Amino acid sequence: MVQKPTGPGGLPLPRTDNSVTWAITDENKPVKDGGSPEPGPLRVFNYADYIDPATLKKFQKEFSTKVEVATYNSADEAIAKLSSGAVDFDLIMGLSGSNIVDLIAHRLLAPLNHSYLPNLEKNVWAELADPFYDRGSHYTVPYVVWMDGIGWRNDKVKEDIAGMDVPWDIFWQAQAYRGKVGILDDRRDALSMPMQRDAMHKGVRPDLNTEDEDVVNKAQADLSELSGICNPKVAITDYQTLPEGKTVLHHSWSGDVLAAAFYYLPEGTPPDVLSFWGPDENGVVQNDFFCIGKGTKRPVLAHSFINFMLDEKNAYDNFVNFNGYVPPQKGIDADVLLKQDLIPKTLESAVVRPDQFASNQELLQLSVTGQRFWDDAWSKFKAG
Amino acid sequence: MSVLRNPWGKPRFLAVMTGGYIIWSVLPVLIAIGFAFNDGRSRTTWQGFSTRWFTGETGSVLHDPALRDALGHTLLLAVICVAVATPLGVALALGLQRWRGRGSGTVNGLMLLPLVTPEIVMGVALLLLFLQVFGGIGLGTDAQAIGQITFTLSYVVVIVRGRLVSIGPEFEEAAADLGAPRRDQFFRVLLPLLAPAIVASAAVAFATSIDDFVVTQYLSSDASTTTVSMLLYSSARGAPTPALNAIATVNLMITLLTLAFAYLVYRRFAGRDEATAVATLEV
Amino acid sequence: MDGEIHLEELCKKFDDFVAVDGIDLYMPPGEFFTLLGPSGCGKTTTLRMVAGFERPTSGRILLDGSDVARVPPHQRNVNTVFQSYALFPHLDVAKNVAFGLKYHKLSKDERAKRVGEALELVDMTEFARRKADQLSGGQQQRVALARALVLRPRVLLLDEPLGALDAQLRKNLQVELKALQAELGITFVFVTHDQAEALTMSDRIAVMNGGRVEQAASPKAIYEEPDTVFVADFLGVSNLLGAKAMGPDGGACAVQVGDRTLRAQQGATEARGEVKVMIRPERIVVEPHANEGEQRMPGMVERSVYLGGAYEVHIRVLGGELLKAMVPNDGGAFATALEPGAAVSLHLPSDALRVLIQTEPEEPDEDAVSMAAAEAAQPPR
Amino acid sequence: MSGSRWTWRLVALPGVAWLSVFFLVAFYTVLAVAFGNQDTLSQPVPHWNPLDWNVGYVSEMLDNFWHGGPFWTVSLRTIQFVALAVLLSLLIGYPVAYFTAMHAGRWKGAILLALILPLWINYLMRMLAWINLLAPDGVGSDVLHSVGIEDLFLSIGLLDEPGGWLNGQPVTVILALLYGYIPFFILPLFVAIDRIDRRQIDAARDLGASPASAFFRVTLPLSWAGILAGAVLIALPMFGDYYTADLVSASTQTNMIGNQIDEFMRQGSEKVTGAALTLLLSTFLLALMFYYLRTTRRAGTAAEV
Repeated sequence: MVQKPTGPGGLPLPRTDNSVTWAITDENKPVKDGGSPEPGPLRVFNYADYIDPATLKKFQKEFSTKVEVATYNSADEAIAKLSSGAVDFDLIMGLSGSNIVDLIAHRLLAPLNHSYLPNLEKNVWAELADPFYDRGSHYTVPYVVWMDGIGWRNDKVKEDIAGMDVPWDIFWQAQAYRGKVGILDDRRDALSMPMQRDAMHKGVRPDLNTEDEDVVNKAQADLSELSGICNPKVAITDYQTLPEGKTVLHHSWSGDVLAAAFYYLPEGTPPDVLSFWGPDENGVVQNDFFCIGKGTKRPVLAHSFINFMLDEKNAYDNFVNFNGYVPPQKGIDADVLLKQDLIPKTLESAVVRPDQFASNQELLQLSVTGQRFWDDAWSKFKAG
Repeated sequence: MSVLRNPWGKPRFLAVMTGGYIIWSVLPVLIAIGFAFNDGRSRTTWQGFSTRWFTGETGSVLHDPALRDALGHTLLLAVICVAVATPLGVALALGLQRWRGRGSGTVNGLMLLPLVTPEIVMGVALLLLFLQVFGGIGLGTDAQAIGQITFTLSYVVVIVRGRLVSIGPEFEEAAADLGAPRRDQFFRVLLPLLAPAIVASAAVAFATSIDDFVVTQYLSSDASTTTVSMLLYSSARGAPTPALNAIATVNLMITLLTLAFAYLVYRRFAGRDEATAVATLEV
Repeated sequence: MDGEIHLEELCKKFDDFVAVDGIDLYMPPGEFFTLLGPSGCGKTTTLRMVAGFERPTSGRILLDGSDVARVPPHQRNVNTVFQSYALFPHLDVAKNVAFGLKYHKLSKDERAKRVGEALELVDMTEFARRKADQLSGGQQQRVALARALVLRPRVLLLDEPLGALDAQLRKNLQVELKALQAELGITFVFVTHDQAEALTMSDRIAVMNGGRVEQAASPKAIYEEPDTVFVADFLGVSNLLGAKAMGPDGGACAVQVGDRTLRAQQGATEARGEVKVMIRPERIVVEPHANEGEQRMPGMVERSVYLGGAYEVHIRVLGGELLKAMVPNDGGAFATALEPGAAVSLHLPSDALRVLIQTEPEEPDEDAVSMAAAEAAQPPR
Repeated sequence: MSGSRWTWRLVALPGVAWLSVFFLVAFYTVLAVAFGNQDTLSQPVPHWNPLDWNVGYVSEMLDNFWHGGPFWTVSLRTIQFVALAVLLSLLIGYPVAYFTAMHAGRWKGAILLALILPLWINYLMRMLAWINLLAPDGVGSDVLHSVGIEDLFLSIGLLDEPGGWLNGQPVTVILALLYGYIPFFILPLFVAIDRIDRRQIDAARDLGASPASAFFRVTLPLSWAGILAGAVLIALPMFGDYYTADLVSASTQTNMIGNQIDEFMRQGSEKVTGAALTLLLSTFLLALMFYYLRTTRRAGTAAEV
């Protein structure tokens, strides 16, 4: 049997072929059944601009409580702050499978009591109601899913990107769009992009959680090559810069491009100038989850919030009115949205399908050594 | 004879250059202020005058919770910073001025160091301090206030000491000579004489706190500890609305009013030259 | 009588620098007592010790018999008029004057009355509501005086209070200040580096140098009967000649200057060996070259400076020393004939010649010397 | 003045204690972290005792420098950017300071006010102003286009494409640094020039110097301390700047040393590397500072900062 690399604190690293059940220990037990929601305020830690204020308002009204949302700008920042012990929240949202081992290792989470979460089984995609990174959903419940792809302005970029053999190649042919190209400011997403490109050329399935230093360095070299070709910005503000035309070609999260169409388009710009392409297989998909902070004093209220967000109507409203990231709900897919004329055809592929989710890969937590390869490569790329 | 002294040819060239420089340095800000009053969403195309980004129903400084809270937090930090840094700095200035002999030189150097330390170095040092040593304080408002106090303290000391030097010891001696005990020498004479400098240093501390970015950002914990500067930084790269210009404008007005007030107080009591010296102190 | 000061073995060191080097002084009550000396001589430090601003390193300060050396300034019944006046800029004139009265148990009316009297005394009543920085230098000086006097001190200390004023105002105030002291009858201790001022105002002068008192006596005695070379040199223009004393000679001292032997009746007539002989320029009589004989020396005019009422004539005598003599401008032809190169004879009357034993182990520092020289350049009044 | 010497030390104590804890101890924490280690959760484990110091991370970084690794690239770029920005500050700032001090006449007060004003405008707001102006449809872009500067920059390769000022151009970052910091350069320079006794220049002219030679032999040397003070004053914070490059460019081609530190410290999980880099930057700046102090002291003109 091959020795599997371990992650922070010697914990196992979940993979699709190595699912993990996180133990519920005696010293950290889920809240008892049958409680009623505690008085607020509910203190939530979330990505900036990642939940619809109207949804929040509705929850506050329904539960006659207050919600205080604190935000972070990157998962690294959130983990750093949470693990420092300097901050403390009832509910944490926006983190993903690539953070789960950190969260468990630092003992930041309280286990869930599913009796408060009837919507989980009722509405959520089956594979995410019992995900491999947290079997039995002991600690996490999915919020939204997305994939990495290419967002572009089809009024400015003339190439038929979706029709290319290897659409990722567009970045290496983007001389014409120099200065108006963006790469996601996230080491894992950014470095996995040239890995996917390589694999697509070779027709193989890449390991996007590789710990092979050579593969990581090759990806860095490819990415650095872009500097000379199109001098990309390294940013996660594509949901603002694409609609404004400040960038025309962006390595994007699918949700950001939908958000751009829903919310950020300047007056007079039609939504169908935005296009998105994402791979059907061997690309990056990810999902965020809700979890409950270990130190919470309002566990029932926090569960209530999760269940509220898993309600189909609430999830849908939050998705189309603001967020743009697809909730993994059985009742929501691209066809529904197209029919309701909510999104243009050009953005159809930004709505992640369950089959896509299954055949792409999640970016997952690496071992400490593996992480260092990626960190070093990233700092080298960032140094220009 | 001034023409003869001038090696650049006619001073007219210098005058044009100076005028050009001033336009270059101030005009962009004036334009940015102007766009705070734009009726449309654009920050580059003028669409008519409006105060909607200041007081409008949605997305304005007054009604957008993110903007309003950022402004509120900025002011909160500034008030804490002034309330702590001023008395602490005044005491340190007095102590340093009177404490002759061993140790005072070292302390003086220590006091000046924050003035020449790049902010990122201070930000990193304080961040690590609060993560590794003072986990109990943690990041957030307390840490931000402490960080700001640490470097505004030096400004207070420099201003108050400058005034102390120009006052000299003879007023206290005169008070003592006339029978005033220690306490009265301080409260009836020295403190009133120092008052303009204390007001000025408080204003400088206030303005410095309001405009601080790096240390405040490094020591922030979450959105509730976002200041106007942080908001400007995180939004400027994207596609913000003129509300961002509006909040920057409000910020600027608060700073300038504070400083103008301090300048007038100082000038009234301590003369124009010293007042100008204080106004340029950020150098 | 109140206001009597004894300084005993008073010393003050600042780190390694000895500012006041064990002085003994008696300042009688009700007198105008002046501490005179070049800058850095220790006079201000002495005054500040009396006021209480400096703590003596050793020695005693007896104020009416009790040692106050360790008493803080606000508990001493002495008050000071500062060199820069130190009027409180945030208070008006009346409040400045009333400042110290707060520490005396007085009714409000009494307090107002005392302030009124004090302002009247210095003729500043009409300026009561002015801020200190709206006053001229002379007015500030008066207010500072009123502020100190209103407390009815036993001793008033004045630290060069006229230093910042122009010459004319200064002269007027000298007279006023002296009159005021006479009227009040309290002890004034006055510090100055201006010998003319000291001579004009004082009842008694202590000349200080290098942290020590060189001589303490009446102005007349100080000027006419200096004990030391320094005092002689510091007060007015003096001619000091190196000489060899050969012992008493019938109430006088025979001194050899160059190849001449002169008789000197003043000073240390008992002395033998190396001494200085001093004579004031106005006591030298310049005579035609032909005059020879007792107490006379030949010389040659090097310069003649027209001073209006007199000529100051610089004459090089045999042996190389340069003497200054005053020749009255009496309209006669002799005075005008004293051009460079003219040969003359100097008459040095024996009752004007003073023998001084050179005691100073060290020369005063250069600044002090040049300052003293500058002061000395003014003829005494 | 009387009073025990301990009284004043006591009065100074709270301030001294504050600075000791939040400046000295904070800085020592950087040392302890940089010479410390990481736990299995990638969190720093500071080594407080200097005897236990682990030089691994620092030496790794130095190694990276010597062998032309990314830190070398970034440092070199940072030095270039700062040097150019300081040089441009001098070229623009000297005539302005000189005019204000020597020739402004009755306008002096007003000009001085205009020179001081930017010091008190939020730095980020001033950057925000330029971002708006330099956007492809911004007023600044139009002006630069119509006065031909855009063409000039395009032709010498400082700009990639018309209107592309915000496309990640090094020149934009340098100009933004210049814009951001030049007021801090001009003021000390103004003070230095203003302090020059005009009679000294008159004397030089009287002794036969031409206007130019009077300037180069008298005025310039006398303002040298001000130039140096201003240069140090803006160079120090520029070396730690990360926000300017990030705001006006965000390209990897313009990242400065501050961006690397920010990346490690605030974004990423490599705090130990970040601390080591901070330490190296501080050491470099401290050396710069000492060099400056030595130069000015030798010149007998310890500039007031």
